[in-house]
Amino acid sequence: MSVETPQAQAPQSPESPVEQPQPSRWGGALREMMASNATVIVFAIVGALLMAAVLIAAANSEVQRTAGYIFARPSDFFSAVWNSVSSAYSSLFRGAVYDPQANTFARQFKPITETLTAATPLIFAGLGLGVGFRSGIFNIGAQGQVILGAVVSAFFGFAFSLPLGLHLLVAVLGGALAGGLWAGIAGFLKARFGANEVIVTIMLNSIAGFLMSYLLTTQAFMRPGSNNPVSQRVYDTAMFPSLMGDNFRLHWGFILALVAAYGVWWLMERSTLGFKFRAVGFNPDAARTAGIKVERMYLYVMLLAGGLAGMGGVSQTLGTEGVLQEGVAGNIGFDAITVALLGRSKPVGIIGAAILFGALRAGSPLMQTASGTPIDIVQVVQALVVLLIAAPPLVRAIFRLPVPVKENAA
Amino acid sequence: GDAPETENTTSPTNDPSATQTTDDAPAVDFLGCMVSDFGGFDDNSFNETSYSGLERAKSELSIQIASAESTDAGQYTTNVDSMVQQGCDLVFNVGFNLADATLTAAQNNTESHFALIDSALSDPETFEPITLDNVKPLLYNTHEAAFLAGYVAAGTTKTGTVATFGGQPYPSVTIFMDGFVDGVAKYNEDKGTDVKVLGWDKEAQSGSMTETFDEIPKGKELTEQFISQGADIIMPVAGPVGEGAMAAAIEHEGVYVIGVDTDAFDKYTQYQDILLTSVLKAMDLSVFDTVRSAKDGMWDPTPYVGTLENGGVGIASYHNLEDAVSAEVREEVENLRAEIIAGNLKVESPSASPVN
Amino acid sequence: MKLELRGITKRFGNFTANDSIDLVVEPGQVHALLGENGAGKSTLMNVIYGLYDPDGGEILLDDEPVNFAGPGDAMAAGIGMVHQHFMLVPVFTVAENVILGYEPTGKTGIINLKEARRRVKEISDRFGFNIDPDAYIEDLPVGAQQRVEIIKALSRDARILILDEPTAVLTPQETDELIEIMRQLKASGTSIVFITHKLREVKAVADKITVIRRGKIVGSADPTASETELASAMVGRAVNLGVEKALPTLGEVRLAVSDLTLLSDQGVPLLDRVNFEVRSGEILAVAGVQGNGQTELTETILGAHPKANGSIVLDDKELLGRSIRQVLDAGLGFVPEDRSTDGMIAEFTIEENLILDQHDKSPYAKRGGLDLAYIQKTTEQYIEQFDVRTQSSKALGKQLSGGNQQKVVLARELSRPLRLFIASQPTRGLDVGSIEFIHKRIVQERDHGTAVIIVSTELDEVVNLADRIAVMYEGGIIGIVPGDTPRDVLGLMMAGLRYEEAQAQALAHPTEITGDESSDNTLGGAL
Amino acid sequence: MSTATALPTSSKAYEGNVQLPISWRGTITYVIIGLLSILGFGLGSPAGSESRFLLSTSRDAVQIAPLMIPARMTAIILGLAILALAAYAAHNAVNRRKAGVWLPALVGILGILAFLVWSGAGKSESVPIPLLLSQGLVFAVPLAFGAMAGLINERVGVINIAIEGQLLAGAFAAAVVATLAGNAYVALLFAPIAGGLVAVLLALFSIKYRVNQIVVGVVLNVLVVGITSYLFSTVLKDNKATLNTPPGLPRIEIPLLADIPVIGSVLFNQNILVYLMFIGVFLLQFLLFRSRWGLRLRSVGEHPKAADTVGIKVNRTRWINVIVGGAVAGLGGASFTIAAAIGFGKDMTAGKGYIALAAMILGRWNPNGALAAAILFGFAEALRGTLSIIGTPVPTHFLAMLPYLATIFAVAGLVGKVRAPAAEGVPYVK
Ligand SMILES: Nc1ncnc2c1ncn2[C@@H]1O[C@H](COP(=O)(O)OP(=O)(O)OP(=O)(O)O)[C@@H](O)[C@H]1O
Ligand SMILES: Nc1ncnc2c1ncn2[C@@H]1O[C@H](COP(=O)(O)OP(=O)(O)OP(=O)(O)O)[C@@H](O)[C@H]1O
Ligand SMILES: [Mg+2]
Ligand SMILES: [Mg+2]
Repeated sequence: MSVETPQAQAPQSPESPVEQPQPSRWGGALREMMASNATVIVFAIVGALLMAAVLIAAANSEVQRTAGYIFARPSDFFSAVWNSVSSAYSSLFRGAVYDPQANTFARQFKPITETLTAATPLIFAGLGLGVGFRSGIFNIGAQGQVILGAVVSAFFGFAFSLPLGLHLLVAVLGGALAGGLWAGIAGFLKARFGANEVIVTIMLNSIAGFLMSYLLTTQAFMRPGSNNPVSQRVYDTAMFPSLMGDNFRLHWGFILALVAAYGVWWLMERSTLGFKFRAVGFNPDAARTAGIKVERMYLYVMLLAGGLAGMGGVSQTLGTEGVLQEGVAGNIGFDAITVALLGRSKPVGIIGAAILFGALRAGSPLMQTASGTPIDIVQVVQALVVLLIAAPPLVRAIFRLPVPVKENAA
Repeated sequence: GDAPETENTTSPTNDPSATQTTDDAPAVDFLGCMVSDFGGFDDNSFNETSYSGLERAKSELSIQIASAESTDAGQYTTNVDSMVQQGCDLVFNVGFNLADATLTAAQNNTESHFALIDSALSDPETFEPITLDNVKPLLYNTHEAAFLAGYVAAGTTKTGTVATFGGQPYPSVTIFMDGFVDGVAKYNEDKGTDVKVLGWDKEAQSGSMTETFDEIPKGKELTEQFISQGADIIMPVAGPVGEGAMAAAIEHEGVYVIGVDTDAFDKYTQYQDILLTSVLKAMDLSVFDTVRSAKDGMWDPTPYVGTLENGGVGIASYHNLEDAVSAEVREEVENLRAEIIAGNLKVESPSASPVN
Repeated sequence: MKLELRGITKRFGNFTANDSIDLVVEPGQVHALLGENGAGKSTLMNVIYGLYDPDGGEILLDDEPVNFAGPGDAMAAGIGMVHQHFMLVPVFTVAENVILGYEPTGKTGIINLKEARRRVKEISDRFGFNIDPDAYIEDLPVGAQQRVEIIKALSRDARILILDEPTAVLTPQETDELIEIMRQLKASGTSIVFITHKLREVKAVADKITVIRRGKIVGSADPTASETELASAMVGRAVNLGVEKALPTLGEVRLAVSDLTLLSDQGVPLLDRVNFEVRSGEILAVAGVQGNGQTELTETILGAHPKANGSIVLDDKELLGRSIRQVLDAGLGFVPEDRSTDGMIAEFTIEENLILDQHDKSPYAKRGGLDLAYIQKTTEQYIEQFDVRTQSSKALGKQLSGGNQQKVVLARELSRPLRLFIASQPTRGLDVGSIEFIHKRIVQERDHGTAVIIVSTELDEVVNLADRIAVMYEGGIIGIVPGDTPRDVLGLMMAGLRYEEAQAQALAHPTEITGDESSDNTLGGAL
Repeated sequence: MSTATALPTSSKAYEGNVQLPISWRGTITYVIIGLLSILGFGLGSPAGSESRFLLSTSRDAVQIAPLMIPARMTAIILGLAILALAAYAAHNAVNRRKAGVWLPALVGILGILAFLVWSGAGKSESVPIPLLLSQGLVFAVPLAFGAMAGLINERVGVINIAIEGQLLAGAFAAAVVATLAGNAYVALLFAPIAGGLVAVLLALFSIKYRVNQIVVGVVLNVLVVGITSYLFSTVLKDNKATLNTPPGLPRIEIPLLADIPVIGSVLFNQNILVYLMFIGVFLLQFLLFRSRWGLRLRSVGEHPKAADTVGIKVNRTRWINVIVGGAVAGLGGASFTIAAAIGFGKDMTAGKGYIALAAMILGRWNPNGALAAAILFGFAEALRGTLSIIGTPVPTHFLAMLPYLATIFAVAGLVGKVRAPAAEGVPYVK
């Protein structure tokens, strides 16, 4: 399977010549702003929220009830629609960014930290996938790698007592290594036998899930005296320190994710190894002719990608949750595919996309509970947001935004 | 008619589903909430049954309700927390998976009340059972009821082989299977028969699992395999996947299915002729009762344990298959029930909660 | 059919590729289009063929204005086109490619393969092509693929045939055959637009010549004009069509290849006991019809076929069994045959392409990181030195024209001290100006004492550059002959004859173009 | 490295003394399997124990008595047969010949038989051979349809990650329509429409708006799960009897053929979807390579520009076939519900779309190959059920890994490098 080369479609606006006839300075500036990427993203989110509003309203029982006599008293209907939509979105905002209704200052700002907390594993896993995509490897296996990272880091976290600092280090490295080796299986099979990494990683995802379920039924993982498939709590010495005090769940894993993003940026843009990765990703034939060992690069890329995805699991067990249980990896590995591709496989883009996903995730409980929007509709809203952000031409068409100069050259 | 709108913006009354109450009874100022585990409220199993208890409380006690479904483990904490933020008077958390989240939330919000379904609290460090004044565990000796079902199955099988399978090897699943196996063993012991149970080995705590609660056809395929091994009564403990077992059974003459959690007879109308009985786990009842006491100001954190005695667990009637079960077996089941209630007969399962 | 263009303009963004072009192709005329790389020839043809919408102007067929929504319309109107970059599906058979788009089917939609084969055979026989309808395109040598393209166009009864650089990949014999076909078509009334960079061919077949530069028509010429005149009209300056080179100063034996054998996965020999030596300061040209082992020979020396047998000794060091990395480090400079797949990375910038095989070596890299400032500085030097036409060193490889891409590859490979330099098809598809430059650089490298191997199907190039010529046939070297061996002898050797036989036969039947030792190949000729 | 060079046209006999190295990979694998059969399965079975093999199901017209097989001896004989095949493979290798796929297939079958003999050794439960085969087919149905959908799409140049969503939409539509109509066959018309609707979105975003096709696919899956789950919770759950109690597709017994012992009922007493799967696969295989539709479709997926230059409308071809693919997947989705009269359940496809994708690749983008891969997967799945019932010391989670491990083994050991359609995933821009 070939992945669209991310660089090829990256916007190339900076050097666009300004030979356009300029009606007025302000008109030109406005036009330029409306054509910019940031504007498109804003409009994409607005557009998605508008579309989703229809669903939210339709799912609302009050709206359904008033629709029954819409012709008799349309105002009831419209106010019901307005109520349902505005309460859904205000609660999404309150859950993901800032909650003016909360009673303490810390509580008011907690939502944005929750967003960042939820974004952390996505940044890690997205970075891993991004490295793979840019190196021509379509790794669908982040989910399995996240699971392995979670399993091993949690195990190191509760099975051993080690001094503060060292314990965290060992557990983190253990998790990253486990994710890396798990991905390394696919890398090795691809390098050695030419086995398609898409199949192998899909299969390894399922196998990792079963492996975790199995381990959670063993005495080594379960809590003494309990039969529940929930592991013991990770010792505090192995937990990421909280970033903003005990009232917030945001932990140092987030900072580590940002550091990893910088590291990946440096690796891919500045280092000789990253140069090799990119060369292999764009054109393995030319890379081989230039003396780069392509197969070995596949292995390295998978080890690295798996290590990063494994860190996604680590940040769950050693940062956010503190235990290993079914579903601790959630959907991180699959969401990360979208995060990585939405972020065009570049670290900054991945951080942005991960925060978007984090916000949608952090906002969804309040959206469910405070506005009664079913969780399934919340998922649909998320899907719409992603689709529209990924389709700037559609957004431009809907909102009649100007097309940037470069694009009509195609 | 129109429902009166409360103009209170700080309380969660802008929640339309919460404010919407029956026309004749004004809403009571009590907010009952529930957080599901990752199965969601449509799991055909404990989440769903528990939620129906809350819904009943809404309609019969006129309380307001709110709920949050979790789609994965990462949402337990946030969902419970967001319930607390909503000002819930009582939060039900469904399933052992939410035990940690419940403990943390309860310790941080001592004024809020919680109920934890299917699990007790234990100290995460020392693993000792602990109790909190604001958490009420709701537990079920499901194995007692499953024991009776196993006995019925053993007494009814014509082939001498019965079977059970689970969705995942969780304690809340295997507790059914343990009881079932013991029930059959009891029958064999009493009658000197050799009825065999396929699909679960209680000693080894291992057996047949579909490994999914979603993929219904898997239940059908596994059941066909049991049938080909001679089984004629099957108890699936796999949520929606149980429907697959019924779909397989109905294709074979004389093969029956035993439902779990609630009376399958009411839910699966097209399979009423092959539903032998159901192992009931009345979470709806205990949820409803817990809400009622709490609403009436009689909060009591003592763990509730559903037993045959208090009707928290039980087996359903045989409905259309009354005749398939011999009168003798029916009577013996009643006796066994009495013995268990009286404490003369101990039914055990490693998956039973350590509280009792 | 008569084709007329009036004021055709085509823009890509702000760039005008065709600027008000007027052109008339009379029925039964062979109209040659000349122009340097990137002049806008292919663009113009794509406009005629309906692939591009023109931004201005109109197209007339037999004096009727036409409007094509797509190539389907153009084909229906009787226009056929052989594209510069083959438009063949590699995993299809010849027959499938030929019928694609107008398949012979019954009501069921099932393809009548017999009819499909018949169509191929009919044209193939008419022009003596010898093409197997059931062969897969990817298995065919490029010359055969070219013929498939022509069959494709002709099988639809094209009245106007556009041939965009059809000879770039053909051997001299094949070119002769193609020119003969063009004559036949012309005789039957087909109009032909013929694009090529090889002036010799233009003179041999064209009735009229139009020269395009930077998207505009800059003039027309008669076939009688000299090649030098045509060349300078194309490029806009005087061009030296020959190669200025002194006698070689031969040094020690640099490269010794002995008994080199390579088997395919099926056990068929791709290289069959190849033996030769190259000395320092010498250019050995390897000639041969494509598919006779030249590619494998260069790739094996590079280290891409570790399973080969025999020995490759460079400076007393055995290369066989070493990795490509090690071979490059031993002092090999390598220009691969296909620059777009093997030579450069289209999505990399010029800077990145220029350090492709040296990126982790000292001046470019420090402690695992790239020294970007240094890389940019050197790249700019090379752009200057090799006259790469680009706006910036940060331009992507794919934004360069073919000639400029080739210059980047050469700049990279020649930018370090070499012991051996191997270049395959170094000037394929390039205009005369670029060829002149590249040849000069290769000779310079030889004069620095490097051993040089040039692989080319272009006999002009072989003859111009070579000190000695090795002719390959069916995986082996059929003879190593002096650099001044006549073209027709080489051509015959490429068909499998030994040197003596070839000499004898060449005397008996001189061929047309290949034998035409054009006199106006003046050294340093200026207008 | 380019491999453009064609083999020399004349097949000149090669007289050199260099030979290709001998490839021992196959031989070694077979020897290992053979030894495993003898030492592991043969000597691993208790001495004197027997395995009980069922050769007919209760439904079969011809009832064959269960076969009691002396476990140890049978496994050893099977192992020896595998070793003999290994010797044959070695002979081939030395002569640098390649045997067809039948060799690994046969070794695989013999190895699995030895394994089954060992698993059933000394157990009172039996190994139900026809049931295993027939369930393998049933499990394969959605996978095969999904894989066909995937390969129609990818062969036309559009990556279809949304198979999962299309299956789910098909399952949903089939359940509801069959219930409403009281007839499962009617649902066979509507399930493809549901799948096709999902495909319309895929086409719109990936062809028209050129969104990364993988993003679209993944997101569409989320969308379909969300919408069907929402409808399930709000509408279907409370109206199960009227909306979600689909009748099943009856078994259609093909006279005479269905009476063939052992495989008769496996192949010829199934519901129409199983037959449609076979017909669909063979028809698609034929049409893809022999019809105008197939030729154009493949040309667009391999070299869209070349297709464009001969007047084929690239994007229109893509639109049509993306929707056709979606419809095929939708039809396959119907098997989740109406094949067995099962009501729709949330997320009931449980990742089968991704497995279908893997089957497609494993089958090298060929319908026949994809079907074989789907059956392999289905059989492994069915086998898992039997093993869990017979009782093995292997924990159930590891049994559950069986189909996935088998697939990895197949792709690494048997298939190796595969080539995707060249233009897949790349939007066509003139
Ligand atoms: N798709 C495109 N997008 C942008 N610019 C293009 C595109 N195609 C061609 N051009 C521009 O049009 C010019 C003419 O290109 P064209 O391919 O017609 O040259 P040519 O004369 O055929 O060259 P050559 O002799 O090398 O084949 C190029 O210089 C290039 O800048
Ligand atoms: N996408 C593009 N954007 C900007 N400039 C381009 C682009 N494509 C081509 N060019 C410019 O077009 C010119 C020539 O491109 P073109 O593709 O015509 O090459 P060419 O000479 O035809 O190559 P070839 O010999 O391989 O046919 C170059 O000057 C290059 O800078
Ligand atoms: Mg051109
Ligand atoms: Mg060109």
